[in-house]
Formats: sequence, structure tokens, C-alpha cells
Amino acid sequence: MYRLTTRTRAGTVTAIAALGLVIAGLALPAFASRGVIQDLFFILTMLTLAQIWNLLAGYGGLVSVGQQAFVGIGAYAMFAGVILLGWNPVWAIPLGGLAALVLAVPTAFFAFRLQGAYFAIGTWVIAEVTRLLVAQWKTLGGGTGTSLPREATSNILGTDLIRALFSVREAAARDILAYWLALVLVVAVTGGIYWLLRSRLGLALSAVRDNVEAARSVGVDAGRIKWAVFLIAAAATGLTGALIFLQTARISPDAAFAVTDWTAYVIFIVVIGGIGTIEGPILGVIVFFVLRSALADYGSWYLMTLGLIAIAVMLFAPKGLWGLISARSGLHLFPVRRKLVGLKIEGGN
Amino acid sequence: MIWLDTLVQGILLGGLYALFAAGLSLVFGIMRLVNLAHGDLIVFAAYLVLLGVTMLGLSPWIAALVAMPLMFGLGWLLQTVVLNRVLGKDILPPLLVTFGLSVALQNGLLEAFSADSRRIPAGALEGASLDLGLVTVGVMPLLTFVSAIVVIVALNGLFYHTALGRAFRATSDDAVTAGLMGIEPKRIFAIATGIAMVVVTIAALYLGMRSNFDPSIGPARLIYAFEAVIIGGLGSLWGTLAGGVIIGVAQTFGAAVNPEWQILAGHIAFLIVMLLKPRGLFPRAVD
Amino acid sequence: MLLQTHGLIANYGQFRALFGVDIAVAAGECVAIIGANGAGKSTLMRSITGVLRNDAGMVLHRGEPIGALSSAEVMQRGIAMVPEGRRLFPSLSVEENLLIGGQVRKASGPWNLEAIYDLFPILRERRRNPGTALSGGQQQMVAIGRALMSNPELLLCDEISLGLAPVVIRDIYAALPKIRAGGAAIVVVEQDIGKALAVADRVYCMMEGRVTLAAKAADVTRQQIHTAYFGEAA
Amino acid sequence: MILRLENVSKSFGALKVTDAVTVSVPRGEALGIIGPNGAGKSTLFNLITGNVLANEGRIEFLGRDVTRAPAMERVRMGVGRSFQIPQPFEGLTVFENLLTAAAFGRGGREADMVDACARILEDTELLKKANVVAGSLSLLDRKRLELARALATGPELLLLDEIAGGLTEGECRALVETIRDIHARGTTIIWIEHVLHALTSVVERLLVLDFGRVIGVGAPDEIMASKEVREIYLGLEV
Amino acid sequence: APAIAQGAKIRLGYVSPQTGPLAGFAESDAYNIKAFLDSDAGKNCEVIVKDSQSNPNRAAEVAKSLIVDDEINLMLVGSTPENTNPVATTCEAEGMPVISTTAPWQPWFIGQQGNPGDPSSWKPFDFAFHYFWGLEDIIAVYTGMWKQLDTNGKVGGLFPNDADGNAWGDPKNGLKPGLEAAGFSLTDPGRYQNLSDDFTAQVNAFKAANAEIVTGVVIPPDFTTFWNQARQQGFKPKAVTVAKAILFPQSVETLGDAGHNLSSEVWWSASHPFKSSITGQSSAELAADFTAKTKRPWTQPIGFSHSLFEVAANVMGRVSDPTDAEAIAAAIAATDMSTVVGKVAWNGVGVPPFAAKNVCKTPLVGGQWRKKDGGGFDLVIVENANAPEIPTAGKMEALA
Ligand SMILES: Nc1ncnc2c1ncn2[C@@H]1O[C@H](COP(=O)(O)OP(=O)(O)OP(=O)(O)O)[C@@H](O)[C@H]1O
Ligand SMILES: Nc1ncnc2c1ncn2[C@@H]1O[C@H](COP(=O)(O)OP(=O)(O)OP(=O)(O)O)[C@@H](O)[C@H]1O
Ligand SMILES: CC(C)C[C@H](N)C(=O)O
Ligand SMILES: [Mg+2]
Ligand SMILES: [Mg+2]
Repeated sequence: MYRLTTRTRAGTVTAIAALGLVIAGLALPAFASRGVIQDLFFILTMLTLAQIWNLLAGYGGLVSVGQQAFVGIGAYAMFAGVILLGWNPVWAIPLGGLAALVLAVPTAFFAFRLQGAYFAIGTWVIAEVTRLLVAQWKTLGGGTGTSLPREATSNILGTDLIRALFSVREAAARDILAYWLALVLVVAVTGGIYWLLRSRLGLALSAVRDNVEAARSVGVDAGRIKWAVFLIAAAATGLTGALIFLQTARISPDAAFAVTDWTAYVIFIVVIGGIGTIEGPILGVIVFFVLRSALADYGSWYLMTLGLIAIAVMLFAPKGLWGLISARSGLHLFPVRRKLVGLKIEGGN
Repeated sequence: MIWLDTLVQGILLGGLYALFAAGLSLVFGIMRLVNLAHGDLIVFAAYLVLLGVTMLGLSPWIAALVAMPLMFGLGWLLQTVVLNRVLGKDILPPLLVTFGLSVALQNGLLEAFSADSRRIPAGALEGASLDLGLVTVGVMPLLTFVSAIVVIVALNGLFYHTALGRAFRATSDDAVTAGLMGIEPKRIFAIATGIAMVVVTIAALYLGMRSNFDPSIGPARLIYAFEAVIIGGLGSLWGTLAGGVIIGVAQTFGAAVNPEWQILAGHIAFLIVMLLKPRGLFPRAVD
Repeated sequence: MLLQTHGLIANYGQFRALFGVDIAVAAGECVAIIGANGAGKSTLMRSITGVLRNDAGMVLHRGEPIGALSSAEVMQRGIAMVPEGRRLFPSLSVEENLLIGGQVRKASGPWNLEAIYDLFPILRERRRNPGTALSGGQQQMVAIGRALMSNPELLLCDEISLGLAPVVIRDIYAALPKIRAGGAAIVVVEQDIGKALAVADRVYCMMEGRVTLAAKAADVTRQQIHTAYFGEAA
Repeated sequence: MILRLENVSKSFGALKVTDAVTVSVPRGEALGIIGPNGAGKSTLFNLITGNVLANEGRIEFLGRDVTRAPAMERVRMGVGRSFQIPQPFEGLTVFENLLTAAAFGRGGREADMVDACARILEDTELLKKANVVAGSLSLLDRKRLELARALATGPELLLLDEIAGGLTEGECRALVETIRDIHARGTTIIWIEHVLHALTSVVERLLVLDFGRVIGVGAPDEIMASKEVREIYLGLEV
Repeated sequence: APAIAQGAKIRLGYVSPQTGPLAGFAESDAYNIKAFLDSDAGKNCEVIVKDSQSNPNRAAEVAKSLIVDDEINLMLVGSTPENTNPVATTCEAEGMPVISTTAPWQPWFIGQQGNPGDPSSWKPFDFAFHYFWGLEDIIAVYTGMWKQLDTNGKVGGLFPNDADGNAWGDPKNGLKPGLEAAGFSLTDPGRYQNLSDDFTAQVNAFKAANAEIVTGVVIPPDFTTFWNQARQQGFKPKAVTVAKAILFPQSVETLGDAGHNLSSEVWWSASHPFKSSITGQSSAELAADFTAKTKRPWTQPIGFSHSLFEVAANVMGRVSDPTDAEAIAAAIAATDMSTVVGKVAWNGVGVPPFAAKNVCKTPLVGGQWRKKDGGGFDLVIVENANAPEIPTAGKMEALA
């Protein structure tokens, strides 16, 4: 007699469009120039990081300023897999996720004792500690950093196939592979978050965010949910870090654990776009990319503009750009509302 | 002997960190504002003092005195025009705004002053030292430490023995009820940020005389300042000094073992304190 | 009229708590506002004092609209509040809690530290304690004293007997006539009808964000109150 | 006995809010709690649900010692509650509020949960508002939601904190009917209420709290007639 | 016809830290690029400059975009390993020829190896070429300077945990073995992090070792902190010979009187007896012209920034197809020319076999900063045993 549905027209359209986009995205290397592929790689990896951070802060209430710890450890683990264990870089990427997961356990144990601003700063300090420890890892170059050896970068799994498929040079094949992996990752992460929000866990997350006390009183284990979200986020961040640095082929502690690149810009993307929505980071990463492409050649003026835009958006559109749009239009591209359908029920979204 | 020296130098270094942190402590304590631009504001103030020295030919001390009211005004404006509008239960908006400010400030300074490493000249004081028998200490670090204590005593006096300080504490406890007492929380916040900027100027003076600065060095010190504030406990100024000293001593002892451990030891000291006392050494009864 | 509201409407987000409330308080008068839990009494107090932005309607102080003023500005016009739940400042001592009440507005009048210590002698003994280390009743005394320190023309008291022992309530209620004698008008928000009626000249009863009864305290019957509270007779 | 409290005490700082409370509730009973503001009624609920942990004493639920058990564990064992000040998940719809409670407090297959939630919504007259965001509900509906959400956890023991306050007489009667129904289906109920006629028309026993102490337990008539209660609680001059 | 004389413009990519802490290295870029483009050699070239913001992530990224989006023919890069290494790694992976400079060759070459600790795993590069000097030259120059003084031969070392510091401080491939061979002993308390606020541990270690000489590769703020603390804590070495910290006259000036007689290696100066192959200017003329046009004092990186374009012009003058990366790499390897920083030829002279293919060395001498009467400092060359063609202008003096 009663039914639960999360379907809306906008949601269905989005799903179909997304499917189309992903297929187009997979086929893109056949048509697009390397420049486009590389730009997309950047966009996709930043989007992945942004979605993950949004899951943490926007849905889980965990404002971490230490995500660079997981990017960095993931990247270093990948390098270790390649250089020390002689693995193929593609197989070393999951090692990055694993390393981040392992690091997340003590981090969570420590950081969950802290609240709010303390939590933010605690995670930052842990990331610093990780950076300083990794900087002492002499076999991977210590503070100097290290580069992926040529024989590793030229033998990446699947690049031969891609070269044959698109008849491109080796470096371009590597780009395409990395791009595909980034596409898969972003789809998995975004899809995973979307699925999570539509699952029981999503309800629990919202409940905890709205009212911890009440959430406990209906049986939600707030602590376990925070752990789960934090660990998942860390592992996914580690994978992304490994992928990013596979593409760079060079690593150093300062680069891998850069708070500005891997956390501050990511926060910028999420908050400018609209925190607590899946649409927000997507919009945010586009804004960020456009700003960067348009202004990056202006050196310090670019960064100054970026800073001022962050301030302006917070003053005039505290819910981000997607917040403005959805408030006006009521649009939700990724509906997570569970609606009860049946007789005698009114009320829309 | 060497350990005593290490201890003394660590304590003196803690004075510098406490100076960096005192302004932050005030602002963080009163309005829970995580100001990511604090380090850059210190650098900004250092340039202001430097301008006074190079352009007006003032002594650094006088230049700092001149810079103080300017910085107070800047803090007031910053709080009134920007920060007051984003303060709230959610820590993110101020986080992003101050991050934006930090980036904008760093690059604005770069445009204005170039990447050259600069320094506030302190003349003979730079190398001057005092032989205390067992240890030899630099006059400048000693002065820094004494200034940190003076700043903290002054802020404490202000905080606990004046009507303004009472308003600070009341607003910090409960801004809404403070409003019912006729206190405008936003005005109080603006004054607090102004005062924090005066302290920032003092920190800038010592930072600039101790070593070189350039537009990019702000963030490196920010994290120590936060650690000092948090170790001490929200709103406890003496706690902030203690926090600075703990980090300073941990750093010098870490370095004495091996310089590789210097910075790490400071952070680890912070983590240990947080593990044992998640609300800091001298937490307030209620926050 | 010292204070008047006209068609006051207030919302918490999307939730409407006041639906057009009209009340009036004359100088020197004591008015009681009664009503069940969640009737909107505290919301009315918050709207008057500017803690909550009222979305429509008017608040007039001596005929001038004050609805747009901040709570600090309202207070500086001589309207002091004893907020629900006392809300002492935990980092301030008892004496400082009192002092801060008269720090910004310093009107001349009968109330100063000494007068308050005379009104509530126990506070003199505890002046150095942190405000929150006191018993609930003592805290309530501090909250009242704090509001009096500015020598207000109008004192708003939100549930000053909440959670207090009957003896303490008696002491606190005994202070109200002394406060009136000092010249201030008083609004008491109460759930305890008996207490409220005993001190008030007039009474308003609220239900679900509306005033359902306005009457002279002396005239009001239990039946009237009951109807105003619960909608119909039991 | 479904619930036993033995010498349970709780202090907030120097304030002793619950003072050596001992009480047993047989399975299937409806127990009413009354007492002046601040007597410690809500705190007693918080102790039973685990939202607040006791300083002393022992709490047993279904024969198991749950004194230290966290709140969510007790919910899953069958302790459901409403909050005196409604605490809806404001960002979720009414239905999602219930779904959360059903999914985590009771568990089970999704289809069963949906039907169960819909039935509870019907019982509590919230069905029409099922898809409305809880943050925009009126006080009355918030109170209904409190009850509905507590029911959705599938409680054996249902704790209701002042859910009748502010209701009109008609609404109050409907509420009483609903609670009677729930009770009739075998759920044990403890109900804190100031609206006495509503309370007394449902409960079999009344417990009076004052300053954290139990000052009387017994049949409603007896209790209401006792001098102490008339003085302390009703404020009626005897 | 050589590429440089053909119709299509040759596209040179240039990654430089225009902003951020390394910006000092890039201050002459605009000046040098303009001079290059105005010269005959530059007529047919286009230089696309990208700012690395002193950030290694960004350096790799812009290098990639230069290669992919701007389709450059040759990459040029300089300004410390933080900038050269990510760019060179990217180019090597992309098969893009790159000419790199202004970083000692060890942190450049070894720093780009997968496992820097294991020499047997080191591999030469196909597309990355570097010219500068190496630690063996530093050792020769520094010990040459110190031998002019009367010291006990005990040296204290300040090496941070960064690319330079790790290379200089490496116990096997760094300064230590060379100093010992020259009769000096090195006390190395260990790697510290850049932007440390306290150097008591180092001062104590140096005091305990009775060091009379301090050396190292230190960023300017850290050196100031160290030097102040050393004086405050009563440590008075006879010679302080450090790299990086006192590279720029501005940095020395910030030290005030304490800058007098600090010494450092000199890779280029206004008195180097070399001429530009594209403008024909002597070193002195180049320096003077720079100062005239920018109102800034000359600095050592100017010569190297200039020489990058000399080498690029020379290389592109010897290839016929500017898009043929292999041919360009071969042309770089075959370079043999004179530049304003000296002779540049990848002929393996003075370079160990493993790096011989990719590294070329330019001359290095030693200098000491002397306070001028009217204020400011002069860099006086005091040691030239390795490069006698560069004249000295004085003798090494002990610190007061
Ligand atoms: N901050 C708030 N956010 C949302 N709703 C609120 C808030 N404060 C009060 N309310 C709601 O507004 C309504 C009126 O509340 P108010 O506190 O004014 O009632 P009251 O008459 O003072 O009740 P009590 O006797 O319990 O103090 C209630 O339904 C309450 O739930
Ligand atoms: N978390 C807490 N911290 C400090 N004091 C508390 C806390 N919770 C309750 N109290 C105090 O405990 C006392 C009892 O509160 P409780 O809410 O149990 O009363 P109640 O009997 O439910 O009253 P009411 O009828 O007004 O709901 C009150 O004085 C209250 O202020
Ligand atoms: C105030 C109420 C408790 C009285 C009600 N009329 C009754 O008799 O039940
Ligand atoms: Mg109220
Ligand atoms: Mg209660």
C-alpha cells in the first residue's frame, strides 16, 4: 500500500546524463587533445578530493584540515610499491589507499577526542607530523623527494594497449590511462557517496548532523558512523593521491603534503560550490578551474583574486553557488530524499 | 650543562611562540575564530614596522609604536567589515574567509615588497648576550621572553581587572545574554581583534629582528601559535605562554637529540598534551 | 504606554512561534504572562528585547518603534531582562555578573551593588564565587540583581521560579514588590499561575503563539485560565 | 519486571538532581511521573535511556544490567523515548525521521519498515505531512513526531516526556486514545506529564518526584489526594 | 637549414619561480628574455614563461602544460632543485628535451633517482641535461678559502632536510669525504627543517667540537637566526662560508655589520671574464645593463638565466627539425660553446661516469662579502684555484 521512493524527474535526468557523460568521457581520448585530457585529469582528481572532503565536512560534520596527510601517504606508498617493491604503478595505487586507511586509524583515534576548531587543527598537526616523518624516510629521498624511475613509467600496465588503440606516444598513453583511472575514481567516489546518502548510513549521517543526542536515542551509533566515514574518506583520498603523483612522477614531502594544494583549494572548491550537496563540489571545481585557467598567468594577482573571491562568496553566498541556484529553482540533481508514496500524502520535496 | 642551556634556550624560544600566539589566543578565546591569516598579519605588521624604519628613519621600537594604532584600526575594520558577518556556530565560513585573506595578503605583500628576504635592523642588540654563569643567553631572546610576559600580564590585567575585560569574558561566555546587558558583541569583537593586532605588531617586531622575513613565511609559524593556544586551553593567556614554552622546550630538546627531531618534537608534545587533556592544560570551566 | 506590541510575529527558521501578539505594559505596572510549555512566552520576551528578530508587527517603547534595534540598544533604553534559565556568565564572579549588568547603562536610581546585596544578602557572602557555583535559587537572585543594576524602567522576568524550591521562590517573589517600589515596571512570565496572579496587576495568557486571555489579575477565574490554557473546559 | 532502578543517583556539579531513586516497573504497566519543574523527571528519563549516565546505583532492563550501556544499545533493546523539547532531525522529512528510527532502533527489511512507519504516521495523524521537512513543523506536529519517532524504534518500554502540554482538549483526547492503544498492544509506558487529567486517564500508577527524590508512588487517586502532592505540586492550599 | 633560420617560430618553454620564496632567482627573467628576443638569435624564437609559484607541484604541472598545450620544442629551467627537478622529471617522462641549471648537479641528478641511497640503481637520462657545478667544486673552493686562514681545520655543517641539504650533507657523496681528504673534519649535527626558529643544538655541537669554521647550505631566514644565536651564545668562528643564505646582496644587507667577511661560493659575477654569445656583452656589461634597466643590484643568477638562452639558441642552431626531440637531445649532448658563465659542453669532464652524459660543469670560485665605506657590500673574489681564468681581487680574511 505504501512505497518508498527517491526518484524525481531531475534525478532521473541527471542519472541518464551522468551515464552518457561517463561513456563519452571514456571515449574522449579518441578525439580530444592531450591538453584536454590533462585538464580533465586535474579537474577529476580535484573533484574527487572535493567530494570526499564534502562527505567529511558537509555530511559528517568533520572539518578536517589534514587531508593532505592521506594524499601524501597514498602517494608515497605508491612510490614505495614501485621503487622498493618493483610493482607496476597501477598495482601500487591500491597500496596508496591502504596506507591512507592505516594512517587514518591512529589519526581518528586521536582527532575524535577533539571537537570543532580543535579537530581541525589537530588533523592539521597530524598531517604535519606525517610529513616530517616521511621527510626522514631516506630510501625515498627524505626531504629531497624522488622521481619514478623511467623503466617504471614507461612500463605502466595497459599503456601498450592504449598506444595501439589510439596510436599515440607513450607519454600520451600514460595520460590517457591516468585520466581513465581518475574518471573511474571520481565516478566511484561520487556514486559511492550518492549511494551512501541514499542508504541507511545516509539517514544516520543526517541524523547525527542534525541532532546527535536524538540520533543516539533512536539507535544510531554516532561514533561508529564518524569512524566509518573518516576511514572511507581517508582510503579514497589515498587512492587519489597515488593517482595524482603517478601522473606527476615526482614526489617530495613538501609537494605531497601541501596543505594549500590538497586541502585549502579543496575546501575552496567545496565551499564556493556549496557544501553539503553533491552538486556543489562539481560546480566549485569548474569555477576553480576556470579561474585558474583564466588568471594563472598573472602570478600573484591570480592568488590574490582567489583569496578575495573566497571572502566575497562567504559574505554574499554563504551556502555557495549551488545554494543560490537551488534556493531559487528548487532543483536537486542528486535527490536523496526518501518520499513516502501512497494515499492521503501531500507535500512535495 | 648542555641540557640546562637547551632548557633555557627552549624557554626563551617559547616566549617568541607565546608572542605569536597571544593575539590568536585572545581572538580564539573570545569568539572561537580560527584565524588562518594570523601568521600573515604578523608578516604584514613586520613590513609596516620595516617601512617605519626605512622610510621614516625611526628606531624599530618607535616604528612599532607607530604601527600599533594602525594595526588596531586594521583589526577593527577587518572584524567589522568581514569577520563579524561570518562568525557563527559553523567554523567553516571564518576558516575559508581567513584562508582567503591569508592568500590575498601574502600575494599582496609579494606585489608590494617582492620576495626579497627582509629584516628589521636592531643594531648591536642582535648579537648582544648576557653571561649568566651557567648559561649565556642572548639579550634579544631575553627581551622577547620578557615582552611575552609583559604582554600576557597586560592582557590578563585587561581581561580580569577592567570593565572592558569583563565585557570580553561575558561576550565570550554568551554573546546573546551579553547583548541583554547592553553590550554590542560585534563591537566587543572588533575591539578584541584590534587589540590582537596590537599584540601582533609586537610579535612582528621580534620576529623581524630575530630573523629574516618575506611575504611567504607567515603560515609556517601559524601552526605553532595554534598549538600554543590549544595546549594552554581556550581563553587562558598564561596557558598560552605555557603552551609556547612547552613547544619551544620540546623543540630545543628534540634538536639536541637530532635536529631532524626539532619541529617534530614540538608537534608531538602538542599531540601528547591533547591525548592527556583534550581541552588543554588550563581549560575554562564552561565553554 | 511604556511598552506595547502590535501584531508581533516571530519565526524560528520556518517554524512560526508567534502569531500576532498584542500586549501592553504601563509604567510602574506589574504584568504576568502565563501559558503552557511552548506557548511562546519566552519567544515574546526575546522578540521584545531584540534577541530574536521579529518578522512582522511592532514593538513600541514610549510610542517609539524599537523592533529594529539590537538587544544592546533595547537594553540601553531601560528594558532589562532576566532570561529564562538565568544564563549567568560562567567566567565571571557573582560580583562581576552584577557589575556587568550596570556597565553600559548607568541610569540613576535605587539600585547599586549595595542595594542588591541588601535585597539578597546571601549574594554578599558569595560575591567572589563564580556565578555558576551557586545554587539555582541563588543564581536566579544574581540574574535578577544583574538586570536591576542598570536601574531599568521595565524588568522582564522569564520563569524566575523555574526549577526552584518553594522557599526560594517565596524569597524571590518577596523581592518583586521591593523592585516595583524602586519604580520599575515588571513583566513576569510564569507557569505557576498562583504565584503570577499574586503579584500581578494584570495577566495575559498565551497559547500556541497567541494571546488567549487578557484580564485584571483580581478578576480572573480559574475557569477562564483553564479555558485559555487548554482551549476548552475539562 | 521490565525495568528496575536501584538507588540511582545523579548530580550535575553540586546539584543533586536524582537522589537514590528506587523503582520497579512491571511489564505492561503504564506509569505516570509528576513533580514540580526541575524535580528531575526528565533527568530520570535520561538515566533510563542512557543519554545521561548515573553516578551511583544500578539500572536493569529486561533483567540485564544496563547502567553503563550507551543510549543506542538500550534503544535496540527496546527503550524508546520522546524528548520534552522536541528534537526532530530538522533536515529530514517526517517520514525520514521515522525511517531513521526504524532502521537503527529496530532494523529489519526495508519494505516492513516502510509499512510500519506509515502505520505509525497514520496513528499519530502525521501521514499527511509525511514528506514535509521536520524543521518546518509546528509545535504540535513536532510533539506528534516525537511520539511517532519513539514508536518507530519498536519499543518495549516507551518513555514519554510531556507530550500533552499545549494541546487543545480535542487533541489531548486523541492523544490519550493513541497512547491507550499503544499500551493495549502490550507496550510498557512511563509518562511524564503536567496535564494531569490526560495522564490519570491512562496510567495505572503515579510516581511523584521532588528534588530528585521519590516522595510517593501509588494509585493515581491516592496520590492526587495526598497532602504532600497537593501542596508541593499542585500548589493548592490545603 | 638550422631550425633557428626556418620560418616557423621555435617555442621555448621556461618554468621559473616568479612568485613565492624563490622569486629572487627569477628576478632577471624578464630582462634576460627581452634581451634574448631582441637579439638576432632570438628573432625566430618564442619564449613561453610559466610561473611555478615556488611550488614543486605547480612546477610539474606547468611543465606538463607547456609540453602538451603550448607544444614547446625545448624546455629551459633553473632556480634550485625545488624547481628544476619536477620539471626535468616531467620532461624526461614526456620525452621533451630540457636544459637545466642553477642547482648543484648532485641534488639534480641523484635527487631525481628513484632510490637516491643506492648508487647501483642510478640511471642516466635521455632528455634531461644540466650545467652547473658540483659539490666537489664546492669542496675545492671552500677548502681553498679556509686554507688561506689559520684555523684548526674543524668545520661545523648546517644542512637542512631539503634537496640541497641532503646532497651536501650526504656522508658518502656530500661534503664530508672531500673535506676530510683536504685535511678538514666536519661536524654534522643532522638535518634540520627549513624555517627552524632555534639553532642552539647546532651552536652547542659546534662549540663542543671546537669548530672554527661554519659551512652549509642555508636559506636566508635560517642563517640569520643561526648567526644571531651563535653570536649571542658566544660562538665565534673564524670563517663562515655558506651557500644560498648570502647569495643575494639584499640578504647580506639584512645582516648589517654582521654580514662583513661572510664568504660563499661564486658561480657568476660582474668580474667573470666571459662574454655573452648572443649579445656580445661582457659580464660587467651585462650586470651594469641589468642594474641600469631594473634599478636592482646584479645577482649571480642573472648570468645563468642569461646563459640558458645562449645555450638554447646554440642548440637550436644545430638542429634542422625543431619538433624532433631526439635530434634536439643529441644536439644538446654535442654542445661545445662559450657563454657568459663560461664554457658549456656535455663532454663529461670532471663528472663521474654515471652522470657524465647529462651533466656539464661550469667554473666555480670563492668570494667574500666586504662592507663598502658608503654602505652596502661588495662580493670580492678571494679564491680561484679551480678556475684561474677568473681573477681574484683580494685575500680571504678571518671574521673579527
Ligand atoms: N531556538 C529555537 N528554535 C526553534 N524553535 C524554538 C526555539 N526556541 C523555541 N522554539 C519553539 O518555539 C515555541 C515557543 O517557545 P517558547 O520558548 O517561547 O515557549 P514558552 O512559552 O517560553 O515555553 P516554556 O514554558 O517551556 O518556557 C515552542 O514550540 C518551541 O519549541
Ligand atoms: N545536563 C545538565 N547539566 C546541568 N544541570 C542539569 C542538566 N540537566 C538537567 N539539569 C538540572 O537538573 C534539574 C532537573 O532537571 P530536569 O530536566 O530533570 O527537570 P524536570 O523534572 O524534567 O523539570 P520540568 O518539569 O521543568 O521538565 C534542573 O535544575 C536542571 O537545571
Ligand atoms: C488544571 C487542571 C489540572 C484541572 C482540570 N480542569 C481537571 O479537573 O482535570
Ligand atoms: Mg519559556
Ligand atoms: Mg522535564
